[in-house]
Amino acid sequence: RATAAMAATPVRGGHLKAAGWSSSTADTLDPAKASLSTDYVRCCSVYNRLTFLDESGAVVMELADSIESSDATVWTVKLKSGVTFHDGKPFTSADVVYSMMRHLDENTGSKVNSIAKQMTAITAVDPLAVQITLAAANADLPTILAMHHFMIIADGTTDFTTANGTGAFKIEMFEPGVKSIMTRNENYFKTDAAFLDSFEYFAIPDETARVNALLSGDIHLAASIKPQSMRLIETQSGIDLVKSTSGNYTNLNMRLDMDPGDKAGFIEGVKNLLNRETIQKSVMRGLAEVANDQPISPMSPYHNAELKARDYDPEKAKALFDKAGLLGVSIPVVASEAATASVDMATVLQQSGAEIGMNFDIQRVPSDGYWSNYWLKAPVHFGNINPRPTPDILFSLLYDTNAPWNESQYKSPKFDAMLVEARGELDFAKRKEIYDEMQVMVSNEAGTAIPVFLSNVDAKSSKLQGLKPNPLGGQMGYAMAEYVWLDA
Amino acid sequence: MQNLVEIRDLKVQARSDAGRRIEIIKGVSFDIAEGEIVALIGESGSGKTTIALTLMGHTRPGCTITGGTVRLAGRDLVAMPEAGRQALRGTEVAYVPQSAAAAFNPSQRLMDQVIEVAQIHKLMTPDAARVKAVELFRALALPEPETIGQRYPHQVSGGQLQRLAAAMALIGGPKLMIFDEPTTALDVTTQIEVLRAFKSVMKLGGMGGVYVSHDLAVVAQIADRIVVLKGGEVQEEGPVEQILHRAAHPYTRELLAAFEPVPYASASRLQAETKRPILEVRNLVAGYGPLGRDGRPLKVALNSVSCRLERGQNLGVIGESGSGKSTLARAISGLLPPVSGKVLLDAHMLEPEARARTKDELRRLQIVFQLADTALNPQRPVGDIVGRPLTFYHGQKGAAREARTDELLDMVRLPRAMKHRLPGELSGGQKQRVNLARALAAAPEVILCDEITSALDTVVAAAVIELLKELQRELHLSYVFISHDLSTVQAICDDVMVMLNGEVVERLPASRLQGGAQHPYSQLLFSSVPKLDPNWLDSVPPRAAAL
Amino acid sequence: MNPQIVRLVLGRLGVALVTLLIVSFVVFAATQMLPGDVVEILLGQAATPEAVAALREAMHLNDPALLQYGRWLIGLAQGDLGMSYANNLPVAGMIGGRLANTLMLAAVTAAVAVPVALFLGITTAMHRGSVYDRIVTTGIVAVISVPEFMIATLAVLVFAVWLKWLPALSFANDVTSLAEMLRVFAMPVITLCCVISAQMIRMTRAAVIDALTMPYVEMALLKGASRRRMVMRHALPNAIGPIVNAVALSLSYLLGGVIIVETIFNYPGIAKLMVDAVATRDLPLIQTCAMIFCLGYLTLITLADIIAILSNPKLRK
Amino acid sequence: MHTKAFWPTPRRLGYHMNWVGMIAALVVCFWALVAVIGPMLSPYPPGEIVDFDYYGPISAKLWMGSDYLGRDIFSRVLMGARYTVGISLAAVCLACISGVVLGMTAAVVGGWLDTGLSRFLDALNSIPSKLFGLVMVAAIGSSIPVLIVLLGVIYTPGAYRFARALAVNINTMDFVTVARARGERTGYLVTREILPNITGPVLADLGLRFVFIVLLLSGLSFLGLGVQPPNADWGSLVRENIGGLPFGAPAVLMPSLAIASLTISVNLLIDNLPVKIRDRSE
Ligand SMILES: Nc1ncnc2c1ncn2[C@@H]1O[C@H](COP(=O)(O)OP(=O)(O)OP(=O)(O)O)[C@@H](O)[C@H]1O
Ligand SMILES: Nc1ncnc2c1ncn2[C@@H]1O[C@H](COP(=O)(O)OP(=O)(O)OP(=O)(O)O)[C@@H](O)[C@H]1O
Ligand SMILES: [Mg+2]
Ligand SMILES: [Mg+2]
Repeated sequence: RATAAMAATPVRGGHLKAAGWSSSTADTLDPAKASLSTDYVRCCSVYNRLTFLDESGAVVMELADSIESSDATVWTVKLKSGVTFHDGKPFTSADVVYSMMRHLDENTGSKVNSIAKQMTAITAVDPLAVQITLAAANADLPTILAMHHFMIIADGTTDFTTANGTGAFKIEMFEPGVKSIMTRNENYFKTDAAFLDSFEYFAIPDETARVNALLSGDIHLAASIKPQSMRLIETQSGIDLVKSTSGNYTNLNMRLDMDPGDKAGFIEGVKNLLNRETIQKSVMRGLAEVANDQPISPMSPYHNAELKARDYDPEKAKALFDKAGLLGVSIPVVASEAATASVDMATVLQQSGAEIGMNFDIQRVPSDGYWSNYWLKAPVHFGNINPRPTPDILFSLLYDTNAPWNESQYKSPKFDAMLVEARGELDFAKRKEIYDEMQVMVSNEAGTAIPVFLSNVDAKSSKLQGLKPNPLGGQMGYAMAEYVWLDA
Repeated sequence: MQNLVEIRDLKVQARSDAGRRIEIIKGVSFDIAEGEIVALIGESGSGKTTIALTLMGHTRPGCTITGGTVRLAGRDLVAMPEAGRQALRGTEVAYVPQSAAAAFNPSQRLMDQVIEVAQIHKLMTPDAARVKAVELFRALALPEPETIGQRYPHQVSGGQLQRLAAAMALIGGPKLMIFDEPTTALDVTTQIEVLRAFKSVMKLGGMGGVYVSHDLAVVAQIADRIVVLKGGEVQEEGPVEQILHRAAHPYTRELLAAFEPVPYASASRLQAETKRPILEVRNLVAGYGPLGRDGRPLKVALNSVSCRLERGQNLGVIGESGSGKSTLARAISGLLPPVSGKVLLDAHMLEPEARARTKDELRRLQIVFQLADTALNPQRPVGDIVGRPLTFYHGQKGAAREARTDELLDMVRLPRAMKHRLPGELSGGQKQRVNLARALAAAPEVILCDEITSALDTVVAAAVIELLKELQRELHLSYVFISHDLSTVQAICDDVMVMLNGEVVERLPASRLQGGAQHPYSQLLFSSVPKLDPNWLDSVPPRAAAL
Repeated sequence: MNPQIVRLVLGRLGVALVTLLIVSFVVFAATQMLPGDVVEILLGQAATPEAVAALREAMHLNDPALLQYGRWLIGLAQGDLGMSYANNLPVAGMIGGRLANTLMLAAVTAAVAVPVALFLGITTAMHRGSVYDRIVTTGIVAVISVPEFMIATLAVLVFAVWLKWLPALSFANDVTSLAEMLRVFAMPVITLCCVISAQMIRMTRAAVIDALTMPYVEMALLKGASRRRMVMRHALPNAIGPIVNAVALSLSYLLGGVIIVETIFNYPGIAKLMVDAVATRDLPLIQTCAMIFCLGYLTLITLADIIAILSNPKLRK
Repeated sequence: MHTKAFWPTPRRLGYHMNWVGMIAALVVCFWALVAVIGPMLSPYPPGEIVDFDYYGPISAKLWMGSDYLGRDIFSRVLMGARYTVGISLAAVCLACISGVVLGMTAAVVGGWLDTGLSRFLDALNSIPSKLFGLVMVAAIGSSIPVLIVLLGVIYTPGAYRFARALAVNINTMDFVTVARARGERTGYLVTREILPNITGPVLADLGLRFVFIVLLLSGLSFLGLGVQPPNADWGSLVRENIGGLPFGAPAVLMPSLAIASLTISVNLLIDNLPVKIRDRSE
């Protein structure tokens, strides 16, 4: 269509206002500490990574020119030349070494410390080359380096009240918990990017308010819209939706080391009792894909398509609970607004339970403090996991015996060994085979019930162009700032 | 010729609590000639104030004029629209309220309030009004007439305020002045000065006036004619001389009778006097506020007061407002612990604080307060109020308590059925009887009566005094009788003690009150009591010191 | 100045100070009860026990609570509000701008709500029992009865989404002119006015009606004063005490009570800051915010008391 | 004189209430009844998803339409009555009883007790209620007893202030002085002499406080602290369905109407409380 073709030509200029859903006084410009989506969006607009993932999930070089290794253990990263930081300093290997080493320092408080630990040595070979040595072979390093936390900051930076990056935008104003305003970096090394004159980002935690702000024209983009708001948005002209199913999921965690998760049959019973279809249709209004208790999404090339979703089978569940001696026992289930749709999912489970004489006692707790006080701690609780680029990252973060976020305390030496094996395997087919089996293991053995993969929906004004879905999450994997433009 | 005021067949209705309409003024007619002062007299609730207010075309909320005419200088106030009445108020007819203290806005200077009438009706410039006000202050014998207007209402005395209220009424140059019990709240010593001031300005201005009061003696001094009211109807009307000396109506006679003190024969005079007093007070010092460095309170209200009360006798305490009479009663009863001095009951020393006294000591000494309205818990039925001391002191319950309560109500001449009423449903006199019955329930030996008749009208007060006397005979009580009204004290006491500024200035037997007083203040007090003689006011020598 | 007034005013200030001290204790105790370890939040789940222990030591979290309270109190007295746990910035700096925003919103709201409420309160008292009075009093009851998030959302829908007259957000728009400011503040102010003026109107009306029953008002009527004069000159000056008290109580709501309005209009005020601080268990920030609210409340109440004292002619010289 | 029982006859003692008050009383009674028996009448369990449509309209099957998940709003409103009315009532009773008892005691005893209590409760009062609720729920978790106690504590200082001011006035009355002179103890003074004289205003205050508690409860629901799902108070119902507001979905209107009708009725009931009438002028 003609209009689509015309619209596809980027236009320079304009001031973009976009709203995410969470921000706090802990907002930061330190990529190592970034933990909220607003942090990622902000950091993506001011910093660059060595690599990034495009909409198909393929690794694309950004600050790196190439990343190569013969054995997947020692990697050589060649850097782009002629890139400068906002303050004019040229980008060199020292910056990369500094940025990477920070994650290994306990005092930095890096969120990816556990992943970074596999890098045993990071050395500058010459001003435009860095060598990274891993403890064990890992073919995924280029993908790992695409994670938001591994953004490159200038060597020696300690002050993060403002940001000195190589990115498309410069920080003009940053107030934690309030908003940030970025202006275009005229010296940006990518020439066909950074169309906006300036970019303003903040969070509107209240979903209704976020939608209303978009409808009233106060903002151009409202990220992460609830399925229930779609009906309103679809009636409005000039508003588009960008959906992406990216592997984000809300899961029910039943700790295997605690009552009632330690009773044989309970976990399997719950997995059978979860009415995935109702959750997909009623709770998510179709903006979800039914999942089968394992974290690798259908978007991933490693997804095990053989593994079909469990059917809703209350009779079987009832038998299992009965065997476990839990029928009629009140089981507390902790849910919170903090974990997307968890309260509603809990309600669905509770209702199914009520029909077979199972008593799930929902404990909705405030979203603030949820992740530190309840997640990983309560015997039965909900979690919410953001998309990760590789199965390796997912499994090592969530299912390895020593995983920092081992939600159900799943401990399997066989699984751990397979994880290491797959990591060093450079052959895709062989790797997929291992991951396929691991997915079956997790689905059957771990205490994590994953009912559906959630689709993320960003609502935007049709003036805003260039926004595409990305496997790393909404808002183009949070990196939209440099790719989008505003139609006049 | 036309009268200044002509009231014809005036009817006023009020709405009762239940929404029922009741007629409170039932067809009243009378006239006031130019320059004449007419007194409205009658018991409480007889409709005096209501009639006075209709002369301004005003009724209290809930009341409406339902019939008749009120003509002021030929114009009918009833038929007139509200705007017309507004124009008349303050200019043609002005009002001096019963309690000037309540009628002055506490947050405005006196001068501003006095000249407000002139401003509202644009009678003169503010400066001219101020000049006129100062003239009036002078005419009303107010001290510092030039500057008194700069003060706030709380900074002048009650008597001065009452005269300022008159100035406020006079400034508009009205043809008719209405005085609604303007001296009832004042001390006798102050009352005489105020009356004198009113009389002189009225004579000077040649205005007509309505003077509302329940005190015949006061009315006799100032009025030309008297209208006697009862139950919203005119009972009798006539010139002062005629009403005073040839009253025809029985109610008027009752009023006159209540005025004459009944000679008192002590119940115990005849018996052999015991040497041991039932109550003795020695060098009592008490007051209010924090204790100072010298161990005395900030405001000393009783300064070394001593007195004694023989068994079966009555002690009167008299003095002007603020002289410490109530404080004495509170100190004796332990409600206000004295800082020094002793209280002995039957030669036995009492603890200063009521809380520290034994139940029996508390029982033997009871106190009855002036305002029956506040002395009775409005939410509890009479039976409970009277029965509580029975349970508390004597442990009586159930039928025994009921029976005793009935006896007590009989004793104070109340129908037994009153048991089920709440205090709000009783008249003032009835309330005071309940108040008394409660004290009697304790079976006391001494009762401290603090102004128990002051709030009652004369006829009712006389009945209560009679009741007290009877009870004394039956129950061998002793009373400490506090009052500012000389005739009541005379009617019941054996001995009288005169107080001034927290000190006892004189003690003397009641029989020697007339002419026996030595202290100048006592003399002033006794001579200030109005007599039923219309010429009395002019015969008393003016005395500036009372101000 | 009358020494009695000075004594009374000083007394009120003293009382406020004592209350503030008690408040500080209550606030400290309440925040100590919050579960969740700050250090774990700071260092993340993956932190080693040694690192946690070291940080705890460095932050004096192992000291007895009373010692921590004393240290905090002394810091407060010296104007040292401490460092935020969440991002290691000085608390004073984080609060500064937010406090200004809150005060700004409060000031604009007060400037609108107080005159309107006083006007309605006084006029309804003047025409007590009239149709006007009934409409206003019933309207007030209706307005009090609607949850404020409902009022706010409805206002946004009508004025921002459908009519597009006003912006849906208050802060996302830069204020350059007075007209712009009015537009931006309009909706939060409307919502807050609905919330706070109802109580003010009720109290003002009651106070004026009460004053109207005083004998000196009847006296003014008997002097021939008009109804307006009776209310304005005689009733109102004597009702100042209860009215300022009601106003102060209502205005105190504008500091901490506006959390819902701040959330819906995305207005970066101090109430939202405190909610964020609770979420991140940022104790110094929570404590400071709470103290600011209490200080604001006490200031308003004490001010009202002092005005009442000053307006009492019995105490004026 | 015959011994006829002197119970006041209706002509002398009665209660008068105007029609506004009467309608308000009816509505309040209606909701109270619903709170008690409502859940028994509800056609569906409050948590069951009965319809695949959301924000559905009123229909024969769903009397008040469906909510954002397709649950029956009618059942949920019936269920919510129990929480809104129950929690608010319990909290308001708690606040008023403790506030009034403390207030009266402080007024009668005076001295240090009075000063101490007044300062402490003033301090509590100065903390904004929603934020206080937020911190406390974060600290001790949310459950119905916690909510009741929390709301009670939040509104105790107000009730205390109010009751104390009234009691101080009554305390200066002569009948209290008489009781003191008689030697009565504080307990008697408080319960028999003071309490009966302040019940009227205290009841009026209780009603107003009830409204504020209903609203605070819905405010807390807004902040995500409230009743546990699948149950919800009316405030939470409004909150969770607020997305239906643009379509005027019954899911959001019905609970709003329920709140408004309850609070307005309580207010009107207080303003038109029956007056006890004894015709004194006979
Ligand atoms: N607003 C009202 N509603 C009902 N009854 C009223 C009202 N005002 C006055 N009354 C009644 O009207 C009667 C006359 O009252 P009024 O005040 O004129 O009496 P008064 O003679 O001035 O008495 P006092 O000597 O006590 O001042 C009384 O019985 C009183 O109870
Ligand atoms: N509670 C109080 N605090 C401070 N001063 C008081 C208090 N009560 C009374 N006074 C003062 O103590 C003095 C004596 O008061 P008291 O009540 O004993 O007088 P009284 O003779 O009974 O007067 P009245 O005839 O007006 O009843 C007065 O000057 C009064 O102002
Ligand atoms: Mg009268
Ligand atoms: Mg006295």
